Amino acid sequence: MSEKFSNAGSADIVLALCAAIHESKDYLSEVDGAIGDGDHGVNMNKGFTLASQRIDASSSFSDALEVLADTLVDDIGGSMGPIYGTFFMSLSENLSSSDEINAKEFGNSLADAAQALEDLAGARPGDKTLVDVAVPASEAFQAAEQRGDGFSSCLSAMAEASEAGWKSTEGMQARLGRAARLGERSIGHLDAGATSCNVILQTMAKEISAKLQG
Amino acid sequence: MSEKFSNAGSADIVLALCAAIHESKDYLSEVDGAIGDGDHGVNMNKGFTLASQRIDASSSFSDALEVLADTLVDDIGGSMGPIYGTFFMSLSENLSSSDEINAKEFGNSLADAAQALEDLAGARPGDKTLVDVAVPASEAFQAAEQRGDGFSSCLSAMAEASEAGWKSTEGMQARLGRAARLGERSIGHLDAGATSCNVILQTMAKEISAKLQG
Amino acid sequence: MQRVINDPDMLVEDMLPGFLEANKSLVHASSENPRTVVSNFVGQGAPRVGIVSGGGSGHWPAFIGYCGQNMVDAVAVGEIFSSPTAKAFEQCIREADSGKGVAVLYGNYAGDNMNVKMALRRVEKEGIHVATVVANDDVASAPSDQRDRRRGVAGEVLMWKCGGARAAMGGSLEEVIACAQKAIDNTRSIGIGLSPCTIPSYGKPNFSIEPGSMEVGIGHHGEPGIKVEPLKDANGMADEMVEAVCSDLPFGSGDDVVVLISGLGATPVMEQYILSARVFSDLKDRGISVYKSYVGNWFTSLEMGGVTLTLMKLDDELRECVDFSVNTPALVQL
Amino acid sequence: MQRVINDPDMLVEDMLPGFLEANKSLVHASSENPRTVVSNFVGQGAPRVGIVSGGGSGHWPAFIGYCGQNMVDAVAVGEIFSSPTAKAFEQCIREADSGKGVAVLYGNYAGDNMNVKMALRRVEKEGIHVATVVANDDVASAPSDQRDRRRGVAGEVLMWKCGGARAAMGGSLEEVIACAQKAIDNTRSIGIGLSPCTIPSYGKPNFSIEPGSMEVGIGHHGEPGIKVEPLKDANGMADEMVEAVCSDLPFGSGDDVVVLISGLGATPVMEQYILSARVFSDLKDRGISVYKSYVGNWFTSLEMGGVTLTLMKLDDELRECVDFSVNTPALVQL
Ligand SMILES: Nc1ncnc2c1ncn2[C@@H]1O[C@H](COP(=O)(O)OP(=O)(O)O)[C@@H](O)[C@H]1O
Ligand SMILES: Nc1ncnc2c1ncn2[C@@H]1O[C@H](COP(=O)(O)OP(=O)(O)O)[C@@H](O)[C@H]1O
Ligand SMILES: [Mg+2]
Ligand SMILES: [Mg+2]
Ligand SMILES: [Mg+2]
Ligand SMILES: [Mg+2]
Repeated sequence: MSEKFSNAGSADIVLALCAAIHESKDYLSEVDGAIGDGDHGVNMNKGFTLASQRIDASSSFSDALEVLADTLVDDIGGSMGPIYGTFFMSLSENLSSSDEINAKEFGNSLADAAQALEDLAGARPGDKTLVDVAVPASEAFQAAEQRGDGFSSCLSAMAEASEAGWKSTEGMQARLGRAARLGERSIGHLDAGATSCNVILQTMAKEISAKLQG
Repeated sequence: MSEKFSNAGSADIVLALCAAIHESKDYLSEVDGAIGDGDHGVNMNKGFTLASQRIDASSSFSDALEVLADTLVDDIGGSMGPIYGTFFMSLSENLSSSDEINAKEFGNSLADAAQALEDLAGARPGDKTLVDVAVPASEAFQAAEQRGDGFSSCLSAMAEASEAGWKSTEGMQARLGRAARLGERSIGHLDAGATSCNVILQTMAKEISAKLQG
Repeated sequence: MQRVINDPDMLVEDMLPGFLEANKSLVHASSENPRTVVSNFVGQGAPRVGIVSGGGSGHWPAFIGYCGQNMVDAVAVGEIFSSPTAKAFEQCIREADSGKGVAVLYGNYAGDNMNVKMALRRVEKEGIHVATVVANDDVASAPSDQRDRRRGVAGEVLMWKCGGARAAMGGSLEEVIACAQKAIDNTRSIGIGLSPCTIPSYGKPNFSIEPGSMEVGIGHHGEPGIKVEPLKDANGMADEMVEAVCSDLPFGSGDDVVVLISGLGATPVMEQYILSARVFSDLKDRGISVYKSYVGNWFTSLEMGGVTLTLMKLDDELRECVDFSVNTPALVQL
Repeated sequence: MQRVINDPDMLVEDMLPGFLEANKSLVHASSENPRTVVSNFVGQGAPRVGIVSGGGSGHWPAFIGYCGQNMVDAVAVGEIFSSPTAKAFEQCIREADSGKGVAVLYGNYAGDNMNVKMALRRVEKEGIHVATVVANDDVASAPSDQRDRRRGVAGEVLMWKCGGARAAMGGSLEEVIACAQKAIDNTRSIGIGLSPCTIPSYGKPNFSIEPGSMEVGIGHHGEPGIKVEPLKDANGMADEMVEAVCSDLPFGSGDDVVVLISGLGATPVMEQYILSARVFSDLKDRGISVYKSYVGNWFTSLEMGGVTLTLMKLDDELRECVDFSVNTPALVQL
């Protein structure tokens, strides 16, 4: 079990994110349909599929993240373009100088990315958005890392917190985005952005773990 | 059994036509709906109801017919306004100089009215329109009159021919009006205008017969 | 269909006051007949030939939306899908007349034919000079050797545009009539229906189109078309419409045309632009150049789903007329 | 719903060529970004402040229909109901700039806010002067003490009209921004939804309205309103909308207003005029005079059923701006 993975050649992690979004397309739209406008799957899939076509499979993790971020910002629009674009851009920028990525670096980068996302979107935990996944997941990773857990356990902690954050949105009343207009009627439904964010973080955890396993 | 009825004071015949159209409103629209645009009952009812409000119940048959004709031409429009307006106007003009109306006068007036209608509409028997009721009904009346039948039997002959003419439209292919566009698909449905024309002529026969009896 | 109405039998009565108030700088109702809408520009400037039209309601912006400067001077307003009264047409003719005669430019429907005929009979007794042009641009409504049986559809807009312009240029009644007649003779249209409409007073659709199918050649009251086919995509519809229109009158390579694409009511304008894109490329492939185009809801049928395509072949006179400025509630052109 | 489309995921790609060809005398696409539509009038005459807007597609004629002379100079085009990219906004700003700065006038939606913010960050590095006004005229989207949370709806049309006019009159960036801000501050809107719409790529309605009921305060992507009520007649709807709008900002006796009534897509214009008739009489009863009105499909939501009412209170500057001539695909005013 390794405690780091090589940045170079790890574009496949990002390609796996793209594939996971592609597979969740209909489910994401369905979740968005309950209290939003039903296009979250379409929006996400368009961006991630386009990015997957542009990503050089032999490139580095951080370069692939940059291509994904640029594609989202430049070609997708919506809310998800700037939000996920900023998130992945921040991750990419933080990791681009590393040849090998360890838990500490990854955790710091993740925390920065979650912060950039919060700043741009003006969303806070509890608003019933993808922030309710990204923030607790990044915090759980860092907490595990700080108590000395290995990279792989940190990833498990992240994945668990991501899942819990995702599920927690069901009980929340939306305060931002289209669903906010529903007021109390938004309670009892999962949030779409939280759903896609969880798909992304679960896939990320699985893929990096696999790399650490060798 | 009288062989004539008084023109003066016979506005009630025309009011009965108005009432009969009012009662058939939904049925007329339904018939029109099958191969037309479903508004025949509405069109007819609007005109006849308006006329009934304008007709002085104590006025003469020919004056009441004139009010009906003017209302149809001036306030209804569509195809039915000018067609029935011309029909009733012709009847009214022919009868206005008579104090007492006998079978010969009525028959001649009816024939003129049917002719005026044909001329304006450019419709011939067999086109699947109200001409398929008005023309045979008027012919049957005149034939009966010419073979010496009494007024009342002439009216019965007219009513019978009207009914037969109406039913005959079911087997026809429309050559005029909206239904013409259906071609063969118009076969198997009654014509709306023929239906209202039959309602009018049946009512006319019944009301005049009652006057002759009374 | 959930509607914004009061009494389903009073749509026209309830709609006119809103229309008149919103467009009071352009039009007013005749003081003699509330169903006669008159352009405020009548009587301004030199006397000119009056342009009259009219028809059933439910086709917004036809007919009242085209009443105004340099287009139609007076419009007779009928019930939903039903010809206006002879009396309304009569009053239109009187209002539009400024001594140079009146051109009545209307569509080929039995009711309109009869009511216009009765109106003409009466106003001619008053000494007003009147002549008519009857639009018959719908290629689907009768074979090409029976053009007098064809219905008038969205091509009427171009007939009014050209007739109105020719009158504004100072043309005589004969010239205006000749120009409007040429406009409609050079014009062909076809519609495709995708879903029916309901006359509110009747309350149910008066025809049906099976989901998954489309009716080619539908009339704008739902008159059945020439064939029912499996639903095509926008490109397939465009190809079929262009072929139907171009093969009727030989619009051919080197011709200049005006393209008018209209929704029938329920079809969003965005979709009409999807259709337009292919129509433009089909015409280009045929060597036909598009001089000007109008895409939008120019002649509708309540909330019917579908689209119509109209082409008008231009010569110098018609080109000048098409370019002429107009100011009406529905069409403003600089 | 039966549609005139090719690929449901490619509506915007398929629609733009038709739109651009049909309106080529007024607009073109930026050579740098196909999702940036630019007025042909940019760069003509003296340099002036550029006006930029943009938003999701599906709202025809918003947003591209208002691109042209004296209104919006460049429009960023998003996917259906989805904000355009930051890149498209950026390019709009570059295209619209003629050295006097650019006013970005858009609606208050999370995506638009973020994409405009990212675009600003980038173009400001290039030395372009940019300022924004964020429309928030929908009274139903948040209480009046939280106006910054309110959505922009059909009132945006009046914001563009006024901002564009002020720029055409030669106003500085500060003056244009102040005028557009005043326009939207003086404007209140509300919508009533009668039936849902379907994003074709999703394929089913993303909300539902029970037949027999109506949703008061609906947003133009179907965002839920403030209450669901039994369906009222047109007069009842008008009374409720006038009350909601007038009680939010004290439009009061003696005020001059512009009225803008729009259908949401599926509601025929005839029905909008039925509503208008009562709106006009309600305003009269309140002593409010209607200086000008626009009734039609000015800001739609695909094929959603329903209507919106917008009032803008006028002062001398706004009156002059409203009267200013414009020439765009959707709105031509002499
Ligand atoms: N202001 C915001 N900040 C963060 N996330 C947001 C915000 N607004 C919306 N979201 C997220 O976006 C998701 C919806 O995304 P999507 O459906 O793709 O875009 P849209 O709402 O424009 O249709 C919501 O479920 C929510 O998680
Ligand atoms: N040219 C015509 N001549 C005589 N009758 C006609 C003609 N066209 C239509 N009709 C009659 O009109 C009837 C339909 O009338 P109505 O529904 O009131 O008018 P519309 O067809 O305008 O909706 C038809 O059933 C037919 O009998
Ligand atoms: Mg969504
Ligand atoms: Mg009918
Ligand atoms: Mg009818
Ligand atoms: Mg969306």
